Amino acid sequence: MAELTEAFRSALGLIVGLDPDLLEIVSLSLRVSLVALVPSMLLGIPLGATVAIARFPGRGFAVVLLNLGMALPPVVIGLLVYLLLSRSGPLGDLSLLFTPGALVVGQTVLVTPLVAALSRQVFEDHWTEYEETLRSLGARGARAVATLIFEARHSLLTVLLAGFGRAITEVGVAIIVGGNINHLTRIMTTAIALETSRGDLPLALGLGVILLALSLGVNVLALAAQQAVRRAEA
Amino acid sequence: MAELTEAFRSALGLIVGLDPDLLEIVSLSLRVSLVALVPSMLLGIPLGATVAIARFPGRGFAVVLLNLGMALPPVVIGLLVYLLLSRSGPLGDLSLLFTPGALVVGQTVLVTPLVAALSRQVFEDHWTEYEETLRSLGARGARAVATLIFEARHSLLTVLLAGFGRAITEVGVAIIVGGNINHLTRIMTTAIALETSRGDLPLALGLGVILLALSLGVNVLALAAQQAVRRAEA
Amino acid sequence: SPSAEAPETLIMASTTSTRDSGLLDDLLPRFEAETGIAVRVVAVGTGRAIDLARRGDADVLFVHHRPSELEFVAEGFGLERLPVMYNDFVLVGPREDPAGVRELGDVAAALANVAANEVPFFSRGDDSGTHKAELRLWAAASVEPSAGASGWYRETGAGMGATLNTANQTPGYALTDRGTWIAFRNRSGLDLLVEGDPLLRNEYGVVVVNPERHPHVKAAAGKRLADWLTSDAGRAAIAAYRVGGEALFFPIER
Amino acid sequence: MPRPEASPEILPLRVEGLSLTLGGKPILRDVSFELEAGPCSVILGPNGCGKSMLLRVCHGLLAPTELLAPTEGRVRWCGPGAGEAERGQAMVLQRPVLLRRRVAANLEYPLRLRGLAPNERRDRVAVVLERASLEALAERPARALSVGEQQRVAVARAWAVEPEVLWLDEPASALDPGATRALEETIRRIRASGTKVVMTTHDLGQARRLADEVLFLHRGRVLEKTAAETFFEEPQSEEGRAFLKGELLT
Amino acid sequence: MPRPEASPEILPLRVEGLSLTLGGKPILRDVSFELEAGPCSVILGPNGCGKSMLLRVCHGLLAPTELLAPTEGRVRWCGPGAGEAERGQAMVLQRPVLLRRRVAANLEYPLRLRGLAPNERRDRVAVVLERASLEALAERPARALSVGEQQRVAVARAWAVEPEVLWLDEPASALDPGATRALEETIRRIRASGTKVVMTTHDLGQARRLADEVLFLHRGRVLEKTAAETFFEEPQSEEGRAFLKGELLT
Ligand SMILES: Nc1ncnc2c1ncn2[C@@H]1O[C@H](COP(=O)(O)OP(=O)(O)OP(=O)(O)O)[C@@H](O)[C@H]1O
Ligand SMILES: Nc1ncnc2c1ncn2[C@@H]1O[C@H](COP(=O)(O)OP(=O)(O)OP(=O)(O)O)[C@@H](O)[C@H]1O
Ligand SMILES: [Mg+2]
Ligand SMILES: [Mg+2]
Repeated sequence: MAELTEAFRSALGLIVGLDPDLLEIVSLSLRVSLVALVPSMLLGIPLGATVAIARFPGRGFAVVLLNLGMALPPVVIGLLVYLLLSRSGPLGDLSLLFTPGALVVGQTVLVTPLVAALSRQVFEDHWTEYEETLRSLGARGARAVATLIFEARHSLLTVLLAGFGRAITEVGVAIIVGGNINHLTRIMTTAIALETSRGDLPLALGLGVILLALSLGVNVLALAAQQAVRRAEA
Repeated sequence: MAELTEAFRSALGLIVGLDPDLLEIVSLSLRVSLVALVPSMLLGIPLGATVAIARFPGRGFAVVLLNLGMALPPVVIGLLVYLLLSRSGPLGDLSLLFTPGALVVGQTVLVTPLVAALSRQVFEDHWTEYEETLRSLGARGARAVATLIFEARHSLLTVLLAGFGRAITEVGVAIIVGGNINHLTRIMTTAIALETSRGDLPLALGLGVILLALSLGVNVLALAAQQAVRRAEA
Repeated sequence: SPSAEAPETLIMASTTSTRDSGLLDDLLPRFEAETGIAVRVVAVGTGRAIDLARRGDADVLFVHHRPSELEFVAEGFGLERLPVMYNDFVLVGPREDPAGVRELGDVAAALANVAANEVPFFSRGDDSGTHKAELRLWAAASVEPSAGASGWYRETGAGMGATLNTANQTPGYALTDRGTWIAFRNRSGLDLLVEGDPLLRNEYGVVVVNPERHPHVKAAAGKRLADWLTSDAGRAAIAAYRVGGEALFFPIER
Repeated sequence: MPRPEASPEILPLRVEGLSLTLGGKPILRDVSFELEAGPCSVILGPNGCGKSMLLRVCHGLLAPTELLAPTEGRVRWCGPGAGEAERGQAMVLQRPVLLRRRVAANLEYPLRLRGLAPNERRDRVAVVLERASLEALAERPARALSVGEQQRVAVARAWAVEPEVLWLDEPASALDPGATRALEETIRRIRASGTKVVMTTHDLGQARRLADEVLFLHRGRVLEKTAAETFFEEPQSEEGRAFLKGELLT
Repeated sequence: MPRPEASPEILPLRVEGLSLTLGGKPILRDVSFELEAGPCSVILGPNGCGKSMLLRVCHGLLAPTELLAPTEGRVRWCGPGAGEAERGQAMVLQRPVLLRRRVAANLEYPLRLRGLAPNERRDRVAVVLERASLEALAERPARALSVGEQQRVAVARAWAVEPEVLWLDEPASALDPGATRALEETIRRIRASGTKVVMTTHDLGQARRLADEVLFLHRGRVLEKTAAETFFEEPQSEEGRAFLKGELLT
């Protein structure tokens, strides 16, 4: 597998050379995925918590639906968002299609169900412990959800990292709604797909290595932040 | 968005017509992803449990690596598996490339890190409760892991469903190592990608609807099984 | 965000072959330098590219399947189809050439040989311009290939690059446009076997999307692009574009 | 703290024909009694007789399987998993759960839920910390306290809201002798101030010291509900006698 | 059950200069003592004085921050999170954790870990269920038991392996009077059979009934280690006296 050596060499070359195109792509990837994580969290975590906590008829079905959200194919999400943002679609007037904004929308739609489904399980595990106490103290509805989010904060970090991982590695949605336009909507994964289709496997792998390094950086930062919070709390 | 109506109509048409090509694709998708889930579980869950339980130097780093596994881009995994299985690659003699076997290998490599990372969090949450008891009772190593898997079995279901979701919706790996060859390695997601590139969005969406229905079936079955076990235990 | 964009930007729906060959990266900056109009390329399959233009998500269509382009104009979605350039398709296959088609020169005969020997042939099977041209060539060879699980005729349902990757691995034959072939980097086991047959001509046309269908379309700027591509300057740039010393595309005389 | 307007009067709490079944197993069977404002009621009974479940139902954490119609509406519960307990009540669970924050923040939490202003909360927390002798622990993370310390915080948290009814499920089970004495003193003071205390304990000495009336539970049934003196002098039931002698097994 | 060959002798357990710091807070400070086979040692002290942590360190669940060299190796711990406690020991935690399975399976679990054959296990579980009067609960899911019932199961589970040393952290805190009496009886029998019992309790009556010797802990220091009689008659320390009178607060 001489390609691997070559891949690392080309990755290194790109990094050392501080290729401006590469920097542009890397920074766009990072910005889009981190920005998309915000609405995904703000929507997904309360949704997961609500389904975990609330008891209502058809709750089992809601759990199934939430889990099903994890099985939404990116290509299908991409198509739906495309139809939404297309000039002839309901949000066509926003002119978002083939812009970074479309990437953010697409990744948000992709990541929110994952965050909701995974956080539901985290909340359910914590709820068994907290339910009686919170109800007895009089915490209901949004208040109970907020408390549970705070109590489960360390476990939720993994959920967020899973969401970030899904966003940053995603390619189907990005190609359909972003269009992989050079200098505008080209991100790491679509660039990798492009090099793959060009048959330049070492370069594709090299970009993959850089993407991994990027994710590594985000993960290390997140874990360091968690450790710092833990220490401050102890 | 008249396409949505048309998409449902075309999905219905395909289902009602019991299109043999469709049946072939659906059954291959399901078989590949369910088969790939087995090694992913057998590898990912013990791995996640070990990192959650064991205390060793560099454990924090192992956690980061595990989380990083969730940020492995499918295209990169696809390329690596491709290089591995390619005729000039180390496993070339198996002649697996562009066969359903390659799909299973690719999805396994894709899903195992996700299962490992998510189950690590599940185990860590449970371990805070069980650690002292299990250590006091004398459960160490594999034994402690096995016990913890059993104790956390209900929470692990969500992890498995996340793994299944990632496998069944994945397209990047499948195209690279499977080749989307008609009647051989064409699965739901690659078929959807194909219809998309043909510009037949309603058909692509229709296939997406069928894929979702498939996942719904798997999710409902899994939840029903869980309920049955819960009832039997109570 | 849209407000931050330069006022003059065009979206061009095109095929992967033009992008992957690097031609557009060479042409469009020249156009921008001359006119101040930036062009953003969305490179997808021909079918998808036409669908994009049909919905008004692109201002200009630049693909290589003449009948579809004409139909697009006939339906009122496009203003006018201008022929821009051509290159050719080539038949590539295993270096060992088990079907013995090397230097046959006659693509129909070559395909007939492939079918007769039942050597794997990889079709894109995605209704792309290349796929449609391939079907046309099979018809010329009087072969009706059908895809079966174990058959020699295999539809990859993927882009040109992916199809070439597959052909390189298996190995097998495939039809590709010359641009993609020359730019393709992973062809260790493949050779160019048949070229030069007039049947293999591959023509590219440009169509500006009709602003009567989609009022937001930047038809004036699109028109300038179409005109530039078919102007002397544009044709000179196309003719001058080389990869590894080889010309990939040839401008069509007006 | 003025009681919130919305808080309905809880007492007297009349329970009639209450049954509770969990997992197909009858836990409480046709229980009827009335709790009046005033006396400290102590629920006694062997392990597993249903004391904790009875407190949960009365507090509103569990819905009874059956409850005779005429008194429905007096016991307010919210169905399993839904809603919250009635305002004007507070409970200390047998295994208290503290929130992952400092002790002072744990005490502040229910006050915030009841809408007290920040400075009111601060003042009240200071008072509660002092009353419960928890000043030294105020800034400690609550989850890293010893079991007994956690129990003391839980009692203080329940008490902080000045409830009309205070349900205490073995509140002294992890307390040292000094803390137990202080808690008993507190309970006496609470009762004197008009708060109704309903508690369980396995410490018969403590029961004697605190109880005004005793509910004796056995296998999910209330076998006796009498004045404390009567119960400790001459229990009415065979089981009550055996229980007092420490002879009742099961 | 024959003791496994590999099990080293634990007693006498000599601890010298043991200190424990958690989260920057000194929990145990320069503790030294020796536990011999035979007498039942009861650790007394107010909430938060470090009883549970001392038991954990001795049992091997927590690594001490410091331990004087000469005796190192006598206390065998495994570092936080690593390894398991020594064979030949068993402990009942102050808040016992049962496994999500039936009561009988909970009792069987440590036996399986010790490699007993299935029929041996079955026989021993039957014996333990009977000794602990838990037959009626054998098939119940352990997590759905009352707190007291769970504590009884935890004690039975620890006892099932017939340890050389049994560490009990307030084993009767949730037990009813009858169960408490039965547990005390059992502890006396265990001690007679040669098992070393080291326990904590907040019930001074219980301490008097069971203790042969008392370790009195205060703020992480062992202030007294004397024969039980001496401690209860005339405690050596000011704090001990206050504690016995229920006057020691903190
Ligand atoms: N993880 C921790 N970090 C910091 N301090 C801790 C931690 N765990 C326990 N402590 C403190 O250590 C001290 C001793 O705790 P321990 O549980 O041993 O007390 P104890 O004597 O058993 O009390 P109790 O009678 O309440 O059971 C307490 O003050 C407690 O707050
Ligand atoms: N979820 C459940 N499913 C089935 N049975 C349960 C469940 N929870 C509790 N029980 C049973 O209900 C009975 C009463 O439990 P409860 O906790 O009220 O007992 P208790 O009187 O408080 O005992 P203790 O003195 O041990 O605290 C017990 O036999 C217990 O095993
Ligand atoms: Mg109870
Ligand atoms: Mg303790």
